[in-house]
Amino acid sequence: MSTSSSLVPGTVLKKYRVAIRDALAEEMTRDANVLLMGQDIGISNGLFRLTEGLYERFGPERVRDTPISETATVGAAIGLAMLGFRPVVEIAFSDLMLTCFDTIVNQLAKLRWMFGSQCPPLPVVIRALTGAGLGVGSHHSQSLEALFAHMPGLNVLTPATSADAAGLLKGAIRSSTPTIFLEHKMLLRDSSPVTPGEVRQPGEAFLTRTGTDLTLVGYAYTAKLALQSAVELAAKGIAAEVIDLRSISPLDTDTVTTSVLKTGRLLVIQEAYKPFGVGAEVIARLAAKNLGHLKAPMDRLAVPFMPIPASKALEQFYLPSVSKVTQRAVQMMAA
Amino acid sequence: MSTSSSLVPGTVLKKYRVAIRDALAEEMTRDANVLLMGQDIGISNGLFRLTEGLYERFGPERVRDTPISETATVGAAIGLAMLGFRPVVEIAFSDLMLTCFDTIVNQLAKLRWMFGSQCPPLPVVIRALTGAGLGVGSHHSQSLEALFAHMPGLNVLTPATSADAAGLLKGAIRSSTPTIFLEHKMLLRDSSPVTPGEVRQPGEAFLTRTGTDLTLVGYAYTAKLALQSAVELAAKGIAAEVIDLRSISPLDTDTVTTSVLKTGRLLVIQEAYKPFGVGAEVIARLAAKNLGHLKAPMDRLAVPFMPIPASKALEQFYLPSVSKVTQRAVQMMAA
Amino acid sequence: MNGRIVDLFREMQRIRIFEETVIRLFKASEFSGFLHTGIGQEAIAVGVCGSLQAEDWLTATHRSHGHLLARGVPMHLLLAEIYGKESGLCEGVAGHVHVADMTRRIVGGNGVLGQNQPIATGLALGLRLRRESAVVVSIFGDGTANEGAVHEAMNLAAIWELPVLFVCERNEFSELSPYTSQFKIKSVADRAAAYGFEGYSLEGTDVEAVGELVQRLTSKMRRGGGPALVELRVVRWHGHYEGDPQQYRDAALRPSADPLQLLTESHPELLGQEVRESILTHAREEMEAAIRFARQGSHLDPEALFARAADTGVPP
Amino acid sequence: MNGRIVDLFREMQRIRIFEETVIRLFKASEFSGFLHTGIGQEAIAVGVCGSLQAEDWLTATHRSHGHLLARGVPMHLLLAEIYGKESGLCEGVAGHVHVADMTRRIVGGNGVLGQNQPIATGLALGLRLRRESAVVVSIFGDGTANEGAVHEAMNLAAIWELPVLFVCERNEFSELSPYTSQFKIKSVADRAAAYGFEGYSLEGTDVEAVGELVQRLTSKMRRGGGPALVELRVVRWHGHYEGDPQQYRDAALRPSADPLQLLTESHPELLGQEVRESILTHAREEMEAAIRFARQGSHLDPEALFARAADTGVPP
Ligand SMILES: Cc1ncc(C[n+]2csc(CCOP(=O)(O)OP(=O)(O)O)c2C)c(N)n1
Ligand SMILES: Cc1ncc(C[n+]2csc(CCOP(=O)(O)OP(=O)(O)O)c2C)c(N)n1
Ligand SMILES: [Mg+2]
Ligand SMILES: [Mg+2]
Repeated sequence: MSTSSSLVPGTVLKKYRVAIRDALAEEMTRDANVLLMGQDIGISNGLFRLTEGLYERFGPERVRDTPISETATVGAAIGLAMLGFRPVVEIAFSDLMLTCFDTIVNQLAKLRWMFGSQCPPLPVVIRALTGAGLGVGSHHSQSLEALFAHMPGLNVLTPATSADAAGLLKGAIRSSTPTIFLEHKMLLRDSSPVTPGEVRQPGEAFLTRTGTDLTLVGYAYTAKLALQSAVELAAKGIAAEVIDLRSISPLDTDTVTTSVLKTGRLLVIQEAYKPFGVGAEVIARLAAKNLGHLKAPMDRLAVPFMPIPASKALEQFYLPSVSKVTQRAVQMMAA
Repeated sequence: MSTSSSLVPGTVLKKYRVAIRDALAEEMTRDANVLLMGQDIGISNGLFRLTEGLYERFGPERVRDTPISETATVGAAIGLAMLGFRPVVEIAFSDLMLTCFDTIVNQLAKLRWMFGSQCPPLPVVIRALTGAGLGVGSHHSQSLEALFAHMPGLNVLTPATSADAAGLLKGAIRSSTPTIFLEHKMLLRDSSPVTPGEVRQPGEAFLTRTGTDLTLVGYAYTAKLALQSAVELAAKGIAAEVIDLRSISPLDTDTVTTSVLKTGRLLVIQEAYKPFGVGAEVIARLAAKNLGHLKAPMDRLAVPFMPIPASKALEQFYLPSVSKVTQRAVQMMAA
Repeated sequence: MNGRIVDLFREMQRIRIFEETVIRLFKASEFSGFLHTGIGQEAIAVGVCGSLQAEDWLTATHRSHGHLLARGVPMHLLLAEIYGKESGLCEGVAGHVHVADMTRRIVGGNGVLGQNQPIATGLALGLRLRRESAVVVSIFGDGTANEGAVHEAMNLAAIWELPVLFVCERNEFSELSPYTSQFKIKSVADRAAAYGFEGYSLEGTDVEAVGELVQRLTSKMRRGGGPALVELRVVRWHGHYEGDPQQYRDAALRPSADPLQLLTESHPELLGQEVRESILTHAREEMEAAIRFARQGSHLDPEALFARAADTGVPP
Repeated sequence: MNGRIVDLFREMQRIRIFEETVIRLFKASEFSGFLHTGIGQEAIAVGVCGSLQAEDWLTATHRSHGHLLARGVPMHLLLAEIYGKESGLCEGVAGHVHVADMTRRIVGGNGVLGQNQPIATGLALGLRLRRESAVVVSIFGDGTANEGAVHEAMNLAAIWELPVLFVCERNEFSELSPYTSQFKIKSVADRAAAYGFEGYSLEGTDVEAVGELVQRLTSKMRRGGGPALVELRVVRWHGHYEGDPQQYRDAALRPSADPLQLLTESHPELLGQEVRESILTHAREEMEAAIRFARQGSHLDPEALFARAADTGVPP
């Protein structure tokens, strides 16, 4: 998430949006079985321009516009995968994945397990825009990763940087596990360094800042918030360690455990609804370990348990923010 | 869950299945706005005979067969509720609710919040059969309460006894909050006492057995397992306290906290997939409190993270059982 | 009857002014979010909604300003909602895409395409169970017709013989894709026969013809008839959302005729310049007042969201 | 040609014996779960599946024994799956409702009605992208036609001109409800026109007629044609599941004619008593061997489930 101009050699600065587009292009070039499907992703480049230029480059057979039929689209991707294709489906808002939820979690996620090895892997990737911040209300702003991560058979990825957007997407396309790939709307224009060609595997959290006083855990947009809050906290003399989960399923809590053993304090920040969410799972996993005495109870910062209001002012009130993270961290230090 | 014949005066022994049917009948008699909708619930009495006799009693307008169109059915229930009706929808297998998941969690759960007080309450109850044990495989056996409980705007209830099946269902029908009411297939024939006419509210866990050594938390079928295990444990000299959550949203963790403060050990038992499930939420809530030193890490017993196998032998291996609970409890005591 | 023509013109003019103005305000960043307008599609809104009775129900779309205004919603309440203000129809909580006015029996837009059609069938069933003669009009775009939910709703309406008029606002685009990429059939009205009711297809620029058809079909329903489907054909004037570069747009597909001009041409005697100017002036005045109202209002006290949640049964 | 008639009879007889036998075994509690049989519907299974090529794909239903057997699945592998044994097609993990045999290009049943039709369109798209001339046959029950997923799939197949033959196995019941409670239209085949392809309705008891129609339609598809829909009409012989008391059943709705008897009557010269008895004996022998095989097999080692999960990419 750094916008520093002192780039590590061999890396290039890229917008998150462009990193995704380029990763798609690279995988399509590498493997003729990769193809894209989604509403208006062809000549129109997608609602958020995430497939810009790909239609011209790869043509209508591999960059395929679909009608407003999410169930049929994801189902068709399953059929294609059965024949050896690697379909990448774009759904412009992750909220809309609930219209084809059965197809994702009962079909895509389960069929190979049910049929056994007679069925090839079903390497479908479903890319969807996640998160709030645009003032577009309750049906276009949700963070639904926990719904997918609760169900077996899917990887669920939530990149916060361009490198993860590119690397994890490439990994997902090559993986034999179906993947839900959630791209945060408010990160699309962020620039950060990418190592061209790099492929990243799911299931590894990333320590984005070291510290000794408390551990802040985020993912997607809240990974950015956590890092920004750590800067504020440093100014207050609090050394926060920050972890970007990156992958919600599989979920790497070892990295979190190591950190909390050091800091003795854990705050998980999520933009999603709090109950049964990522924070709950992280904390339950840590609670099951013998972590000894913690300096403060492990806790979660999330949105109020209600839908997302459309009004920009209300949305800002509703969402986690740097200052809310900082405030809560300060409270935890005082506890 | 007791089948004891020494009934408390004023209670009657009823099968869980019959308790549900009778509660429906009572509410329909009390309030002409209550009506039932679902596949084959009319003259056929429902696939599990849960509406037996209601069609003859209340006629086709109030006991309405629907086509195989779950989305339209739940959507229609929303429209009816907008006009003041109190529709109770039956979906024979909770797994199939994923075909109308958007309608439930984006529409039913949210619309009144989005529109505000100009919109009347939408007191739709969706009853669905939950749980495994019949050997009917990955698409007809899941426990999906966490998916609904993660989303704001719904009560999610999981009765384990006839009294809760009846009382909570009556409460749900009268409530202004939409409710997901999950009836466990393996409890349908269990008989236990019911106080006629009793209405129960969501959000209260129930202490079903007192003990001092460890707290077993279950709900629906696992509440029964926990109680049975407590008997086994007592024979081994371990005094387990048992809590039946009954309500997953709202979730009463105060009762659990009080118990764990006493016992120092917590095991949450769920038939659902483990990550992001009920155990995670219960433990995360307790972890956020200052419970002091626990005698053992709080933990969860759930199914392996994979779909449910059809073969009866594999299903038994897969599911939680009394002996698995007992074994884990013994381990926790030794830890 | 003559008054009716002037009324139709007035309502279309109100919508036109409203859409032109919100576009300008949006460009000036007076509010955020997406903006979908129905500019050029005024004859559908007015022809359909103008033919309804107060006791009828309407489900609208994500492009619903026209539907709401034509059903009698004052501009200021709608605009305040778009501005996200407490004084808006839904106190700024629902927003532009989902705005509803249930006091006027408008279920409103829906952020999830296709989800309003099942709700419409439930409303219609409820009306029948209450032995009321009101009807439900359920509007959806051409692209939305391919959602599974629409299919299920149409079949339900058919088998239960419910008074639902399904209105397909066919503007030749589904977001950024043309009709021909979404359909093999010539007309969405051909879908009706798949359920056993009647389908009609009509130019959506002739407000009188639209109104007459809707009148005829709804009065059959009021007497106990079942559903019908009407496709109303226009060609979208602007982009899917305001700001849409529309590079996908085939230049040969010209925006459809201006319904205000068409009505003026058919009734020059009733819609002389003076009449039109007076209507325009009134519309502008309503609009100006609406802008003042919307700007002036404040946002809902965020704490009130919790009260709303408790009130609407969202558990803590 | 003459051989073909005998083949058709033989395949139907295999299915009949299989269904009769599993019903008996189910009543004897040899296996658990639900049991849906297609007894009486053999002409659909054999007419449709018998007309396919090895390279074609099939998606079946929750009532799929006939479909699988007619596509060449040996009885013992299917029965072992129903018994939940490791030697079954899916090692007992999928079970009766979901059984698949992808080595024979059968995606199998699906526990969620309507979900196989979208998958069928994807298979068909893949075949076209690979420039193969194979086709996909996607069978579903009449009740299933009202799922939204089926609608979306049919439209997708239409607009992309995919080689999918949608086969509606109309047996007059959707679980415990009659066709008339689910449809206002006379024939499910009427749905085809809603997407822009052709629909056909035919008695599902005449195996030769079914086969001829399927042959004709699939050969058009092999040459680049788009989808078609065929409704095949029978009347369910047994309950929805074995043990169904069927108190809902209108006594006037008699089970449809026996397709084995019909074929025998049309070809007495080819299907004399001796021929039929020999076929029956062979079918019984295959069945007996299948029972021994299924009984003898053991359950998958439960620990192998974890290996399966890892292998199929289910994360831990
Ligand atoms: C289920 C669903 N899929 C996709 C979208 C994104 N989306 C919003 S409007 C729109 C286009 C709708 O086209 P149409 O129904 O023709 O209505 P129009 O915009 O032309 O009025 C799309 C695809 C959505 N909101 N919901
Ligand atoms: C989405 C969904 N809804 C409901 C069910 C329950 N169910 C299983 S089979 C069946 C009846 C299907 O009827 P039809 O499609 O006519 O097939 P048939 O059983 O007659 O062969 C139903 C309702 C299901 N499995 N999936
Ligand atoms: Mg359109
Ligand atoms: Mg049927």
